[in-house]
Amino acid sequence: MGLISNYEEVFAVILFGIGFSNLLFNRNLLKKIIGFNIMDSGVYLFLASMGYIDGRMAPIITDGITDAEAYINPVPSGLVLTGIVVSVSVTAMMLALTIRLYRRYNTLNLDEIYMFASRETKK
Amino acid sequence: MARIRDNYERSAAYRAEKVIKGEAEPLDFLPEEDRTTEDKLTIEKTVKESESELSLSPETLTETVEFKLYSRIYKALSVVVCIIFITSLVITAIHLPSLGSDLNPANNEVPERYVEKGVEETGAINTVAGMILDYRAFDTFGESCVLFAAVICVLILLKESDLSAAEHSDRQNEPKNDGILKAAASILFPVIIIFGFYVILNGHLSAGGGFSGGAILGSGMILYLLAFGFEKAHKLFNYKTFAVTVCSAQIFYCIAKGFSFFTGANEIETHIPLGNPGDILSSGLILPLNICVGLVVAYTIYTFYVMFRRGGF
Amino acid sequence: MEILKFILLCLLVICAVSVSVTKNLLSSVIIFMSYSGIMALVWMLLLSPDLAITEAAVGAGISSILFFVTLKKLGLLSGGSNDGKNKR
Amino acid sequence: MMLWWQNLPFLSIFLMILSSIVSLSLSFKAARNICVISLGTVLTMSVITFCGVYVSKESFVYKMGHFPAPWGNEIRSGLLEPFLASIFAIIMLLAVLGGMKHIRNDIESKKLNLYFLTTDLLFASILALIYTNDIFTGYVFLEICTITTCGILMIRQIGRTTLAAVRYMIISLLGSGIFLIGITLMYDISGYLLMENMREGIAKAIETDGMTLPTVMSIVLVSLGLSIKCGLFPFHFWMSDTYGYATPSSSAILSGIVSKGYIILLLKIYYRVIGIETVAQSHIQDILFVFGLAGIIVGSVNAIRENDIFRMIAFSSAAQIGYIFVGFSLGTQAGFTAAVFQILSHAVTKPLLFISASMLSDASGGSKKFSDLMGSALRSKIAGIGFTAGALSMVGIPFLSGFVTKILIGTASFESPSKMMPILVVLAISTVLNAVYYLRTVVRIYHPRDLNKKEPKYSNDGYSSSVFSAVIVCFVALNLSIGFFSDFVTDIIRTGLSMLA
Repeated sequence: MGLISNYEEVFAVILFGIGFSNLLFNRNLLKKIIGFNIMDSGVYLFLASMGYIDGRMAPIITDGITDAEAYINPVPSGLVLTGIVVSVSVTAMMLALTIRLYRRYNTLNLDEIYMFASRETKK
Repeated sequence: MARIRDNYERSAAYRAEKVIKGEAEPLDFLPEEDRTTEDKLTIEKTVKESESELSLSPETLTETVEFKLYSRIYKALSVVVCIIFITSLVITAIHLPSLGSDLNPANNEVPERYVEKGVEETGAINTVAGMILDYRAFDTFGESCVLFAAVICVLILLKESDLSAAEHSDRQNEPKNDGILKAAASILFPVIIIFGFYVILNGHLSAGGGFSGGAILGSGMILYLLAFGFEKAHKLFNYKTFAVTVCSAQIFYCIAKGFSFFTGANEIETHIPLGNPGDILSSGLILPLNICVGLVVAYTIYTFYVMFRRGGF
Repeated sequence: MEILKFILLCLLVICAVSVSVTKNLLSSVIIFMSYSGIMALVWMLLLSPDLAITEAAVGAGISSILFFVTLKKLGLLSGGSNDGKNKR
Repeated sequence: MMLWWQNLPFLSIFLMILSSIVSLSLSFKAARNICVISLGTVLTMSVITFCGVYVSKESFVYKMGHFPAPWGNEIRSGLLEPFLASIFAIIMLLAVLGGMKHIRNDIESKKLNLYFLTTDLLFASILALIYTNDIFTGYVFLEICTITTCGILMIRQIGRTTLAAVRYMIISLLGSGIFLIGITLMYDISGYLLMENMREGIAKAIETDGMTLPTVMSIVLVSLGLSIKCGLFPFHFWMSDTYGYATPSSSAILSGIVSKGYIILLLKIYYRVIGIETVAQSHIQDILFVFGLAGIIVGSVNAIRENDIFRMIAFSSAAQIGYIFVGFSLGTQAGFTAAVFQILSHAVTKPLLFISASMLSDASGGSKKFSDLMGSALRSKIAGIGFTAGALSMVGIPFLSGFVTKILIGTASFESPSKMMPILVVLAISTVLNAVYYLRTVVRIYHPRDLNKKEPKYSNDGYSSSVFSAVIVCFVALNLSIGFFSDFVTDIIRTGLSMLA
């Protein structure tokens, strides 16, 4: 029952899970970053679908209708807007880190980077 | 774990440099006892173990049976964890209040007031803009600080003190006098900039606002840079204008919001005119704040690009 | 509308899965770009035009530019493998 | 009507943000002075707020904007918040001053002002985390905290700091992702973002449906996310690299303040959003209990194995975080009091250890290995004293803060019989382990390398010993005063916690 009526949220948590596993398990740094983005957008989808109400309008007040029954919930949209900015900032920062890391170790595979790094300290 | 790692590295350390430099074949130096340690490790299957083991699964082992076994176990493990995690979240999602109905707990008096009184209290027709820049402005201020922090971190990471080396490496990236690109950019650049400003200035009237408009402006600036090269772009956008713009916009944002929070908490009337809802010049502080956010975002994004590309303006 | 939304959500999942299994980094970035594009459509269907315009400008635009310039900087734009090694 | 001092928490947050923005276009010295001055101002403001709340005995809310409770943002202050803020401000100030020499050496001269910029912003976010009354604001400032932490980590661009920063970021992003979906679930259940209203909403949901899966899941996710971020046991492996390679001030700030900021947010969520009774029903505490105990043991064992002084202190941090979570997991007032006391005690001790260890390693030619540190305390007396005081506090010698924590956790455990035995056993084991590695280090740094040979000479140039000695003395005094006036401090914590609910 809930699976059908809540299918958007189900999709959202699936996306979250895929992104999460990418971030946790993928060895490639760039794909980790993409995974992080997917994870976050999963949460945003979850939030936004929570604010959606059937048969209403987008929350931009036109024609002077100020009835709360006429518009969808604007709160999740605002939160998601904030969230998107956060995730793009983090993405940019992670990419900058990636560039530096690649300059030093010439690979994106974290396993190899750890190996090189641990030998570096021994030297 | 640490001791095993130490042993391992001690035995292989003297060849490490060769491998890094590509002088030695990685597979040559797989000491016998390390296989056993690696073998031992693969048996321990918990998530924690595999995480801390990362430092142990080097390129030198990628061809061995043990490594393949290990990576297969790792993959299987990741799939299992992923499935468990997703399943539990899906079950949770099924149990949530059903979507799309107006009986959700989230549809309470909060959005009601945002919609019903938003226009008269904030002057913004776009309820979302009114909400993020007036009702819940502290969050949005935090958001612009996140952006600021991110651009500072990128500067810390990638800003080169000596640009000549960076310029040399950048030569490969530079498009070489591409006529089509230039012609297209000279048409597109003004259009993009105008559209960006339109989105910013109409943030309180329609969809859009400081952030999306700023992103559009930023991409316009990047296009300008790509088409006309660094020298021309530097006349318009350089580190000095970046610092001045971002600093002053952020300071204005900080002071304006600080003023409105202070007066709000102390119940002082601000006498900021809200104007006639629907006009461009309306809705009090929202319009100037949108412009500030837009400028900050545009410059931030341009800076990201420039820093990524050659580490300096 | 419901059917369209359902199809788009399925596409999102497909994109997300294929990002993680694609070997080529450039293609995974491009898939991620299309993921953001689809996301913008979904926001539109969820009646959040603010999010749609932001996602289109940021996710499909800025994020992708940043990913591409990173790939270019690393010299992986022409077919980097999953390990981030140049194919020589 | 607002009283004048009730504006101070808000002003302190904004002052820090403003000074960080201004620092962008300033020189190193100006940025440093602004940082120090604004930290001092925040300290004064927090102390005044603390006195105000202490006299009036009432918590207050401060609306951020013209709109009241569920519509606008709010910050809120009881007794605990300004107390923590003032202690953190002192620690921040001392950590920045004490590591100044290293900051200058470790960081490119053109980026020095950016260091202070990030520190200011970091402290602003910590203040916001302490005072916030809105859970989404908490999330946003959590992200600022993560990003700026990463900034002060990787600003030292030698060695493995970049790799350490990447590891730290990945773990933090996992944590914030989980935290975000947790608060999303909470928002879905309750329909509010403000802590008080959220609490009512969740209580209502529990009343009608009982502890349904979403409620439990949201509690689990929020706890999991925040404990990942602050480095509870299975997720502690980033700590050694992160603390070991950063510049000493950053290590001190990170271990002393940043991880505490996350824990305080978790504490606020437990107290103000979920309610400790509900938390107890959800059995998340049993999980935290197990991981906390495991963290204490594993952290100590790892610390014993290290031969690098910074990494040893880092692993001991993992153990200390374990204590905090053990305190949380008891679920009683006494348990939480012990946990908050441990937050304070760890926050004053760890930076002391990091700063004095950095000076010890300076006195040994920059090496961090124990073999080179032999006799370093004889070469740098004040650092030796500082390190010894910190180490003794960690081991749990009476009259130092660490001792009081152990007593408090021990007594708190009597209230929950099922957890008493494991806690007492682990406390005993960990005291022994702590004694092994800390006292061993103390003995080493006081033991001359070779009595027959002449001591190698190390230059101590640029060593601003007066400032540094003052910093060490302040830290030791802070530690001693928390230990001596432990009754007063626990009273404040107890009252503060009851005001929090």
